Amino acid sequence: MKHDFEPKIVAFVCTWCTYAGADLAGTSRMQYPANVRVLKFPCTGRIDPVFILKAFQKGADGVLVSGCHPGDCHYMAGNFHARRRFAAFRKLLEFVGVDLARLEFSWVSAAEGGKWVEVVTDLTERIRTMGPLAEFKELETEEHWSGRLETAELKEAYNNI
Amino acid sequence: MNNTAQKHDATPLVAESYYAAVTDALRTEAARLLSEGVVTAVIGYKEGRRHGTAGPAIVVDPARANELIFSAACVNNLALYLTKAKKGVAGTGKIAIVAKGCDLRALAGLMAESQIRREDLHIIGVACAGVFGSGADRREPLSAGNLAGKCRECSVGAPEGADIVIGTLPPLPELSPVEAEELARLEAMTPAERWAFWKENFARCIRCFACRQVCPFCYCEQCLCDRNRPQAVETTPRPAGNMAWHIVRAMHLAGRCAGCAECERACPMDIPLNLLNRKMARELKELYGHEAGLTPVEKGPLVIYREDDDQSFIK
Amino acid sequence: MPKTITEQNLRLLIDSLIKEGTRVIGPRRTGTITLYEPLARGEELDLNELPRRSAKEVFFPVCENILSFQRGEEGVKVTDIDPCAFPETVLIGARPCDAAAAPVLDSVFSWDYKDEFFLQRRRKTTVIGLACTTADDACFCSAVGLSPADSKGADLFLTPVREGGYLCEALTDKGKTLITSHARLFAETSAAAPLSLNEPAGVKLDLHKIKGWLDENFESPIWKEIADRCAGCGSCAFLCPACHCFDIVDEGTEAEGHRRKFWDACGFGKFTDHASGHNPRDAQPKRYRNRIMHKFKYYDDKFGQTLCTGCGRCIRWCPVGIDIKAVLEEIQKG
Amino acid sequence: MSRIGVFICHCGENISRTVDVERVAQVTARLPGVAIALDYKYMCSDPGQNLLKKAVAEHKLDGVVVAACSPRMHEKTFRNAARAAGLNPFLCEMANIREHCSWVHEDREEATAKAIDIVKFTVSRVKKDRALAPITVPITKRALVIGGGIAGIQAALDIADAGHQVVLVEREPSIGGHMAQLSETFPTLDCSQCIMTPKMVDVANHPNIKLYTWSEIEEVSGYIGNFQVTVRRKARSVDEDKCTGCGVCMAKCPQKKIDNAFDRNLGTRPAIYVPFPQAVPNTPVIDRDNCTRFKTGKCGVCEKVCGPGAIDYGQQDQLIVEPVGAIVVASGFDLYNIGPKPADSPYEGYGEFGYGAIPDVIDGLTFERLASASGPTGGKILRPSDGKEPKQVVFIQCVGSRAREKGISYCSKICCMYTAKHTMLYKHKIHDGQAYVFFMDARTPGKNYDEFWRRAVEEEEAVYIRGMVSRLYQKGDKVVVMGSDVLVGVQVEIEADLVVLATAVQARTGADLLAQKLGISYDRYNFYSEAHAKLKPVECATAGIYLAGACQGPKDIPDTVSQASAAAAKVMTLFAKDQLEREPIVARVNERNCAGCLACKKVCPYGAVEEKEIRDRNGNLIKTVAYVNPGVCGGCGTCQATCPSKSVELDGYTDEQIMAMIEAL
Repeated sequence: MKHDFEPKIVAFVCTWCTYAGADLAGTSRMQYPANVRVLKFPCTGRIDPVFILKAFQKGADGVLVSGCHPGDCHYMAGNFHARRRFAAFRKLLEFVGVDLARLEFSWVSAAEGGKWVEVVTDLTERIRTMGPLAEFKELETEEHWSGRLETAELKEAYNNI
Repeated sequence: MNNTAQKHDATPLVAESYYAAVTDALRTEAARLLSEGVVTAVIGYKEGRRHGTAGPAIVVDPARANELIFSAACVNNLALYLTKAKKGVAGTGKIAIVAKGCDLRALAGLMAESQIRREDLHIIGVACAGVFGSGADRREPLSAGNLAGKCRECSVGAPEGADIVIGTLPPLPELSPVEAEELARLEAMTPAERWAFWKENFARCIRCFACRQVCPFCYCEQCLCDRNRPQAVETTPRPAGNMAWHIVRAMHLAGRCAGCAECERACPMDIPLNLLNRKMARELKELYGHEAGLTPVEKGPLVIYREDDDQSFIK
Repeated sequence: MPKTITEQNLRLLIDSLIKEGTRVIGPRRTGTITLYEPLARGEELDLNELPRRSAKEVFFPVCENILSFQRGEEGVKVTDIDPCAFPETVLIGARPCDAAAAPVLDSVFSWDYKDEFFLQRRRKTTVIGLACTTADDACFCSAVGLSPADSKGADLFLTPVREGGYLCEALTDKGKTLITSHARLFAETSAAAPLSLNEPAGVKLDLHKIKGWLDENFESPIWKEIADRCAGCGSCAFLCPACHCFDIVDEGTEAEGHRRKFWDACGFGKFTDHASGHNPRDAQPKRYRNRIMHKFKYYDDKFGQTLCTGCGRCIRWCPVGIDIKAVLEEIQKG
Repeated sequence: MSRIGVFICHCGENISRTVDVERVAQVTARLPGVAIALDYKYMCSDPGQNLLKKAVAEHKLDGVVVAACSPRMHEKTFRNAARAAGLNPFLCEMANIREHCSWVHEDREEATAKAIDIVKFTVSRVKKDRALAPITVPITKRALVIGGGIAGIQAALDIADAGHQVVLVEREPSIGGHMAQLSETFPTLDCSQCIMTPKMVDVANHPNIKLYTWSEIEEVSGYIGNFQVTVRRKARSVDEDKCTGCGVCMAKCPQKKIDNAFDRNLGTRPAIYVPFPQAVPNTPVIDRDNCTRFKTGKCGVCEKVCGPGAIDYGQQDQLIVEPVGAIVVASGFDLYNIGPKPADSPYEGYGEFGYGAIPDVIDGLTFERLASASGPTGGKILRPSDGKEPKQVVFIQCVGSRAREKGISYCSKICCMYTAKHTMLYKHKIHDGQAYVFFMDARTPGKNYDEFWRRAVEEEEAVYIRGMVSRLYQKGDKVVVMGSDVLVGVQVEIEADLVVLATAVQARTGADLLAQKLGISYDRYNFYSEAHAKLKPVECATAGIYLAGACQGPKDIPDTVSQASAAAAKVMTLFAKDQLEREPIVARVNERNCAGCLACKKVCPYGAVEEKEIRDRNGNLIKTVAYVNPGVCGGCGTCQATCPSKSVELDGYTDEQIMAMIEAL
């Protein structure tokens, strides 16, 4: 089925649980939307809020962060630290006006191929209905007024590149 | 300022004689500390050329202790001068520092982050009725009308844990919390409205980094935002980079910010930066019961965890 | 016969310029402050206070693209920005301290390398200056050889008159054209009484004497004394009408990006940081010294001009209360 | 400009069925920095790997992307191939276009587009990859065992038998621990002393074991393979080298009325003593708190009677530094305090059971001493108050355990079995006696355990009453037990001669302090935490430290011995190599930029971050920065995400690599 809008979704996942869970979804031949691009980290503890910000800036319409369930972290506590970090960061994003429906967090274990499919599918479908993340994309193209190119020729030249 | 408050806005919060007395005591203490060799330098305030202004002063000579003052114009958080960002300013040896209650919180935070040691400091606490707001009319004495926003909600007027506390404050009136009200106003907005609010504010940002440079906690030797390999945050003062910079700044200060609001005061573009810090402080208090205090807490809320921390936001 | 324009006609002038396709930039209230910004309507003009930032960004943007690149199937395509295409602009309401800075900057931007990004904007901009009635205790234009009534750098100069409205003095062809092409908005008068201007108080500076001292005192304990407390931000340089340092950076991804020119400040710790890790100005006093030297000695040595118009912005907004006027007075004392 | 090779696998048809691999090769070949992109049917096959190796040489590749299956499948394979071709293996990355693409998407166009994206961002990553060399750490092949109970003894003997030096540190004057106090052990009822003492003697005589009794751990520094352990040898006041263990001093000591803690204070001992006759070493220690000489300076009998002149009143505590490569923690357990709540205890206590106030209410370990042939009663079960044989004994289970309201919610695991054993021992010694047991459930998972319990109930006639006891009180010379039988639904009242409480096993008092010295983590009850509940049950999160016995949680003897041997095996595995080699995915500190806030140290789950002082050439301190010990770092990267200036970077997952991927999306 084709949709009007296919969002770009970036998933930051830990290698031990969620990446393996996504592998399991693969070996089990489960199907899910092809919108997600998975970046592998050793641990959710390694995932810096700046990466999420950067992903939004570089055109992601949705971001998923996923790792081991509490207590299952390969590194014992990385996901516990990540949990606090992201609890705080999402509040900050919300405060500057980012719709938190675009940012999903989940625990997906190596055994939860089905949950991976569900999380990715739900997020993709939700963002399909929300449409593109216009705010960051607009911001990327905006210039300070003093450096703005106002004339038609310049705009055209600019648009051509 | 709202009109109902206008009536007693101009009522002085403390008598001028209060500042004269504190200044005298401060000079005496500074001269004693320097001449007895207790400290090698005193970081305090001195008067500015213009009326109603003051700035940081580093005094090493007891004979110059009489340049020190304390007044409602002593806005700066001097903890800045003890950090790596201002390496070598105060020299070596034990340093005395003049600290208002709000500055003491920053000192406590810096101690917890291994940046300064209590035993290297002689803290001269000053009981403070508040300081002038930026852009406030300084021809009049300090009043509710020209008081800085942060001071309206101050709970640490009389510092604790200092080596000496100078001054005893008269009872101060309860003032409406304008910053908290502004925070509530923003929180009541839709995400789109908040985005518009910050976008407009950040659009003015010219990346002078005054907010960063005056922050006692921005003592990194290499700011993430000055790095170009990789470039985590665009260095150029365009709307995109500005938004990223202010988000990163707020995140890096979350759980560490002492609430001195120097960032907001220093901002020449009047961006309400302390709103971000206050928001994060409030969230961390609600989530983890953390509050910036007057005593060092070894581990801040974002370098510690509990196994049963809230995870209702995680699927 | 001198021309006048009423307050209302001044705003109509803006409206008709905009209608003609001219970009009009003037003081405008934004948030809690006033900035020079493009005006959408005449009524947006707000001349009540000195804008927080100077007018230099009309010629020297906070940030601008100078080229763009994109990697395509056939390799990398580079598109230069053509400065000739910059829009016709009228800058209205520039105070003497702002207007006077532009000709000073012409020297450096047209010296060995002709910076067309700056020069084209200068050529395409008509400056309507405004005599200043709002001096405060940070202002010191008259201490550096200007005055609230100085029309240097303006094509057309407005002086408020007691009856309301402004006396208009066309100083250049650009200014004259502006009047003649909108003649109906101007009136002729023989007896308009200019408002008394508020001359900044305080010690006059002897810039020659100051330069003399600077010539001799590259090494002096005064630099540490003044600038140890400098927090190292760029607010002084960024608010200054004459500071013109910039940096150039490539931003973007492997696939596409832009080369951008944007404001830099000598107060920043990284300003002269070398790739080797060595920094010749490794402490704030050295950086502050450079600021003073550049303004009152180097620029004078090279172009016979001073890089300061006494607007007082750096004094007003320095987070740690460094007062360039006080510093200069100190230097003047020797 | 990079020279990256992209190798796209069809995986038979597993990938090529849904992904247009030729198109992926065409598109990615044009990516900046890609020198060659080719596809092949089975990239992991020998011909496929040879293709890669050949291309590395021919095209002088400085990076390789293999677009195939999950890296969890074949990353090692291809990294080895890259190494064989002369490329650093860490410059080879996998793009997972099978599990994450061809197998989960049906639409060929979408899957192909996604595969191209995956290869694209992986290429961007490889360009920022750095060659990494494996990290090697030298290993000191000596082990420290903390605790000389059965766990420590077993671990020490196993390691020593494997030919490695062991330092065994015991806090008490003798090794033996709790097991030495037991009478007979379930489920076989063999005599504890009989199976224990030979092992103790083996320890004493083993050429590879250095035994420090009456000693404690003062400080631990270093890391896996390279610990420095400072042991405090408390002043024994007896020269171990001179003492022959003849025992004359103990016999002649005028101060004999000291409660014997080994016998649960049922008997007394002199001020110079060994805890029990079979003590190892058989060298007495002077209890300075109770010795007249030390209290008043007025005695000196032991010194006079000691033939070899071993008594040394002036002996001082000694600090000895022992370098070791691995540590086995076997510090054991304490019993729940059932008396009134001490001020400093987190637990409530059982004031309602009158322990301490009613002399004939005792705990299980005291019962062990009563039943022990070497105990204060010579193995006769006599009640403490008047020395009479108790004819009715009530045993109460789960005292402290599984009692959330008292502060402990866990099951102490051993009590069901030892109470069953107690009823049997009692029945064997007092044939006309009757044992009653109040219990919640009988938990008997273990080989021959349920059979043992059934024997107690069915053959030895112990009366098991399912229910709780609400109160105990003294009535004449009886102890009245008031409880309920929940199965029948009636109140039960028994006039007992003796009540035995099965008290909870809890962590040693001070276990947290030892953990802090060792840098290992512990749970809310102060039991030490294993690295993984299932797969790393004897390892600590801190590399090189292993757990054995009840310090990790309640355990019976068979489990304790198993775990001790497992810990020993882990130590031996470590010692099997001369150097520890590990994947170089570790964090490194940029000392120039580090501001020394030590947030990294605070979040590091491994305790791998240390403080390091940077000094100028004159020795003046410039600043203190963080240092990551590569031998200890686990490679999670939490430090880097926490560091505001990113002055600590995780090799293999640097910001540059990650940002490159995000930008390429």
